[in-house]
Amino acid sequence: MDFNDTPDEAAFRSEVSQWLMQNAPEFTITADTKEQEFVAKAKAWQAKKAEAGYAGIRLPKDVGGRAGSEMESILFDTEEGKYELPLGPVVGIGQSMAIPVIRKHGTEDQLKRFAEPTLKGDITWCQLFSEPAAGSDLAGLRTKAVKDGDEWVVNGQKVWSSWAHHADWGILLARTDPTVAKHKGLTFFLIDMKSPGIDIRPIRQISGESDFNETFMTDVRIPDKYRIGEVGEGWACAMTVLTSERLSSAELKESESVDYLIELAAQTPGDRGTALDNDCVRERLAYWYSLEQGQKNFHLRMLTKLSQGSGPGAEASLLKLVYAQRLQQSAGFGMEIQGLSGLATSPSDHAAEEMQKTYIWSTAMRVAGGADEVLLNQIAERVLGMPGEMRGDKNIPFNELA
Amino acid sequence: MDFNDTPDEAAFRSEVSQWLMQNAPEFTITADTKEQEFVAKAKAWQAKKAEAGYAGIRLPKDVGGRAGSEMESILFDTEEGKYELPLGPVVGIGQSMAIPVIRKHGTEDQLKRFAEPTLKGDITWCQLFSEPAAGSDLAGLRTKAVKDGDEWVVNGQKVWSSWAHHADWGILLARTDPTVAKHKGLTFFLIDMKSPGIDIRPIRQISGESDFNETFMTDVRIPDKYRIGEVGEGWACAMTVLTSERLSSAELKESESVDYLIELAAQTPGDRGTALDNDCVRERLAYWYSLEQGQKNFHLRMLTKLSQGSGPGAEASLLKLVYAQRLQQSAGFGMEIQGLSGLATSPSDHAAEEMQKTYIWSTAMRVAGGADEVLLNQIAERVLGMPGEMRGDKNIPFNELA
Amino acid sequence: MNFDLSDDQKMLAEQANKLLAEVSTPDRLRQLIDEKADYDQVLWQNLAELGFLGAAIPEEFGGIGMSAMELAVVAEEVGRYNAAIPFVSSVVQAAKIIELAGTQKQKETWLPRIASGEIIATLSTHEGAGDMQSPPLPQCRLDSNGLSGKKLPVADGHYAHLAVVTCQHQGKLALALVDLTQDGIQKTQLSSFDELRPFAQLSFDQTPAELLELDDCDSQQALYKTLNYAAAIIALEQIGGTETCLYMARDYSLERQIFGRKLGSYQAIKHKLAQVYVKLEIARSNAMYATWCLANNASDTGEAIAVSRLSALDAFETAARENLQVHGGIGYTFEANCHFYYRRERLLAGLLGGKSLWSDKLINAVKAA
Amino acid sequence: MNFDLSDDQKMLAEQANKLLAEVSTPDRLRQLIDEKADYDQVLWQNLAELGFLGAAIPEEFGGIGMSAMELAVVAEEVGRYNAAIPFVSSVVQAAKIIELAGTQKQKETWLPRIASGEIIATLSTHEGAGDMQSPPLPQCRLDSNGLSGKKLPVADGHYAHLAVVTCQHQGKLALALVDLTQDGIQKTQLSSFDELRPFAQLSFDQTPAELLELDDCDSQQALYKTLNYAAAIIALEQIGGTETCLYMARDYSLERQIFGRKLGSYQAIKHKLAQVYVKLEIARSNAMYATWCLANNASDTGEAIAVSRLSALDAFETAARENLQVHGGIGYTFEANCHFYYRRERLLAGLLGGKSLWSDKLINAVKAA
Repeated sequence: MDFNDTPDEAAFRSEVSQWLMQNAPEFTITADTKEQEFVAKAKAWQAKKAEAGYAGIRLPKDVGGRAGSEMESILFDTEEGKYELPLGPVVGIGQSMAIPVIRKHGTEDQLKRFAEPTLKGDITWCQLFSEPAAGSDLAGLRTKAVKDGDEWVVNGQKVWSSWAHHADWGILLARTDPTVAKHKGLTFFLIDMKSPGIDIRPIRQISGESDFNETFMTDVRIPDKYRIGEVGEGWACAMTVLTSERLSSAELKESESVDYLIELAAQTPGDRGTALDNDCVRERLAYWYSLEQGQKNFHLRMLTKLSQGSGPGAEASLLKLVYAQRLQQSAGFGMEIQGLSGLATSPSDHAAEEMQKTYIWSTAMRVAGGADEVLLNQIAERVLGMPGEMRGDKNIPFNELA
Repeated sequence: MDFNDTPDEAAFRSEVSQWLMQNAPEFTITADTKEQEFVAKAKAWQAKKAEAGYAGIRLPKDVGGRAGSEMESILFDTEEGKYELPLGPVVGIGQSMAIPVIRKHGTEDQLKRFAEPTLKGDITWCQLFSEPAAGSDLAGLRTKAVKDGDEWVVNGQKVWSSWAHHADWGILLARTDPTVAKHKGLTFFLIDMKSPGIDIRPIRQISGESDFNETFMTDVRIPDKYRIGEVGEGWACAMTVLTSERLSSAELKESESVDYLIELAAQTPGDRGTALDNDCVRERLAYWYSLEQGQKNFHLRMLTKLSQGSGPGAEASLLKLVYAQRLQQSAGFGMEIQGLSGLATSPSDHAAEEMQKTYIWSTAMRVAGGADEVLLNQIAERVLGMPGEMRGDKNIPFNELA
Repeated sequence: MNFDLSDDQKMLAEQANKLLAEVSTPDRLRQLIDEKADYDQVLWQNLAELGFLGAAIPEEFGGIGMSAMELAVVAEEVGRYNAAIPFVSSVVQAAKIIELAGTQKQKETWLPRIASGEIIATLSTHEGAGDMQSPPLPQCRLDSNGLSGKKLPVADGHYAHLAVVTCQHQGKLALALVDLTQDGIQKTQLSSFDELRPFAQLSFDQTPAELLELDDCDSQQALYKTLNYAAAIIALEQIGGTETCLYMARDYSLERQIFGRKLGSYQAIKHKLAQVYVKLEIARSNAMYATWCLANNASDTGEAIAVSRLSALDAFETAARENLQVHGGIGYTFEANCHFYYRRERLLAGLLGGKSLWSDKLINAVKAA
Repeated sequence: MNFDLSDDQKMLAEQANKLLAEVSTPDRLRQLIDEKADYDQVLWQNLAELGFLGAAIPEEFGGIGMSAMELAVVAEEVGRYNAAIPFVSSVVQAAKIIELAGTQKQKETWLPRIASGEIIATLSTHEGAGDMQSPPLPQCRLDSNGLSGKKLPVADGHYAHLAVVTCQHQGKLALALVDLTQDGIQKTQLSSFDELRPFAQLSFDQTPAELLELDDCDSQQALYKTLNYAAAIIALEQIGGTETCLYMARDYSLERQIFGRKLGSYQAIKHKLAQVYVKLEIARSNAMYATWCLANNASDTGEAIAVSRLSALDAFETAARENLQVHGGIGYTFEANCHFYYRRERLLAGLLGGKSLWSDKLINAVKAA
């Protein structure tokens, strides 16, 4: 066990750190950066990284990658995280979902077509998986794709596609055979988001924002060459996407950290001086701090495993579980210690507003990418080897389900 | 809503209170009272109450009761609770389980035979329900009773029969037909605990005590006249017993109360003076105090319902649920605030020892009379109307179950 | 002993329920948010007409003169439908403190107009961040030149007609009665987490105001009693909200299919909601007892109210959060109804101080008993 | 970066595991309780022979000179099998404080004998009830007449050969080294909640004792460092216990049938154990980091240890309780194995102070950083 860099790691870190110091500042963003500017900067930053060979560190060179090690990729992310850069879904979905699934299940032609422009930020992606009646139970989705000559005709409705209105392409999971059991009748496609028949409507969220969308598809045609994997192999492709998503959710916004809350408590008046002088405030913050550190340290353990060549298993589920629950509790508490001022804020009270936003956002986090309850099931079943839930849909053709 | 007594209630309370003042003191016990003395006093106190007409307040006069109201019974219990009297299972099982089940499911002869001597403390009872492989799943019990002429021959093993070694009679649930579904093949009996073939062995508990027993029955013969209800009606009889048990578990030992813990914290040194000056200690104790008060107030609501003639429903499950969980948490915490002295005690440190006993005892409370998880299921299903668990044993004959 | 509402109280609940169910629908709430309305004037008018606003105001001052228990019954329905009205500000807090600390003339002047809904009043005690058992003496000051200083957040402050404001006067805590309709008061609306309950910052500068004082009235005591009274009433509002969340989640879980089964057939969901039910019934039992104590001046009223508030805080917090969780993604949309309660829960928790503060009050009360 | 044990450390764990699994069986633990044994002498002897007792004692003082990480590896196995040995007293606490605060001569005299198991030593800091961050100056006093006063509870105090005792000396906190084999010390065994870890009260009356002091040693600092060191090591003992509880409950739930299904197929049980697993892995990650910090003198060692202790406390508390719960009635019998851990968990929580105390330490460390 050694948390210090090896000489090689130290050299790479220093190289990256210098490059970032020279290049990152002009791309940084603030809380006030508007959406259009964010997207433009995100693409430009991606292009910059690609140019310098940092865009796809683990990808092979022939698709524009660096053919570097897992540890190099980790080091780069760590150093990059020190700047407020326009990361996130705009370019992230392409890198962390689209390319991995194309690499694993697609053809070499498909990889050539999409990998490099994605790494350069020329193509951005959105994810078209969830549907109104298929969230945790993703395989229950109803969007259908019917073969018509060399094309597929897609009809259906997707939901929660973040940034779909800015995306060039989408990764789509659709049902191609309703006569077999629900997991077996799915196929995976790449879909051009500018295709006729696609209608993207923003969802009004409880946060007041609308960065998620509903995507309606009416007779949208997809050439068969954009099918990924075999017909009926869609579920396996989706699993590849979800697995590579799992480890990437450990990045925290600064205002989501317990440090931020400790600072806030230290500045809020309380009976003993400041709120942080209250023993109970201390005890709660300390507990959440220990969870946050645990999450970070567990993440490092997973990265060590990754760098040793073994992929993240179901145990990685605990990262989001711990994070999302803690976030809701600590943000709710952060509002509480400020009293009524935590709820009715002056325009200048940035901290109170951040706490409120986090408290709302945490509800999405407890559901997105596996609800708390789904993650606990995964841990119980796949890590502890306990029995699966009794199901009402096992081995029943999709079109015969109630 | 009125928490004050009506004139009638006040008159009855005053009568009871005077009678208790004159009679109760000579029967009171202390923590040092030995088992034999406890049993003797319990019986004598029961006789005293019976003599004065307070033993079976709600029971009709012809079986030795008072034919009083539910509210009178409640008032008596409240006043009686102000003295440290030898109550509990020794005489309690007879009053709160045996008589109700005989009254509801038995014959008039059976009631005459047992009600009065039970009320007078001449007959004491134990409960023979649970088995090693049938706890929460009581209907899975294996003790069998086979008809032989006018008698039943019983073979099997019961467990957790408290005070069985002092009991004259037992209430027994046994399987009389293994060829039907498990709830349907059970019959209810009264069993003379002095019968040949009964072997009572104390269970060594984690508390170091042995007040529970295993009861082995080998070819024990029970005359058919001691069968309660019809053959196959045993499950309904057992439900009668368990329902009348449910409301009676709300009595707290003084050392189990949060008041006791508040007192203890106020006497334990702490960084700010005493442990009670720590905000977090205050917040936890206040929370548990609010649960304890809620439990008391909910109990009063149930009693109001009872006195209005509607029996306690599944919602009464919450009483024990709240109590047992709180007890484990608060006792564990009570040990913690004392530091190491809460764990290694001088003979004189009564409070620390009580805390330890409670911490052990709470584990039994979280399981006995419906485990936490079973109670939550009951509330979800019977109060909230949510679906039952999927079962592997529904409508399958007992002898065909895996 | 009888731990049950009277028939009259049950009838009152039914009436209030009927009105609120009809007027304060989720779509109405969405409309009010979109219109950035200060409050639901239609509902307020209806409540006034049926006499609900003056339920607990003495008859001699234009009210119906019922007890805290009846007001609590109405509060539960307000909570159940997440009504967008200045109920707590005007008829709970302001009316109570004027009743407790006002002179006969002040009461005669203002209480009838509060009871009739003609004016909306509010009580303002905050001067910025913090959740304290013993806040320092207010910076706001009343002297011969009038009232000067800043109060924030003030519930309904930018449109209310009247405010009772905590301030210092001759070096001691005092209560000032200010007509908010006069010129010269600077009102800035704040950004409110509960989109249906607005707050403002009020700045006074030598604003004419009068002291609220009966001859022998101790402002500290009147304030303490008013906040306790409000806590008891608000507990029922919290309980109403809790019950809505519980059954909203239950109903959704019985509709939604997942992996070929009802969502509500999963034990995780069953136990989650059973636990909310337990918290709800504990809170309800404690709240009923506390309001009875309040209405009957019982000796353990202070303790009972603290107990009631702690369990109501606990119940509504869990219910509001887990209701959203049970709804999954759909709960995150403005079209679903979970968010109203998710926001209101925090508001009612922040309004009178959180767990820490009330735990302190409770332990002090138990120790003093 | 490499967040994994080295091959050597893994081998060490395997060796310790093998020995403890063989010797410290549940039946052996029951036997020790019935015999009211002070500790498991056979196991202690075996551990000594394999060099485990001196694992972290410097080579020049008869140990193997490995780091805190290796001692933690052994501690995890001690916790896993709930071993009945004075491991924490002698080789963690006493050895460490002598190493930190003793003179060369004191170290030469005592450390080799602790490392070899020849003597058992203990550290005594308590004088009655309370769980304090800043306890008052001890009543126990060392002056030219010797050591006088009472210490309780003292782990293993009635049979240990040597104690390091906190006391006051010239009005300041000091550490006294006392040979417990001498006459005139009154030893009373206390009633211990953990039946496998005994405690005593020791009364000194002008008992000959020597100060533990390097020239420039600050007793407060040495004590602080020793308790932090012990917290880091004990975290692994707690983690070992947690893991045993988790898998004991899991295995039982897969055996036990209830309502025609495996107990472990119920979601309530699955989620309960999944939550224990989460707490276990959080605690393990934090503990590994903390021991690494300790072994490498990292600047955030204090913070990392507080974090580690808080999550180990949380994990073991939940695991010990819910293991009993999953076992139902059978868990309440002496024949089952749940109770060993249910008792040990409380002991390890009480030994170095609970959540409140370590939360305080953590927040102070974070603020200072």
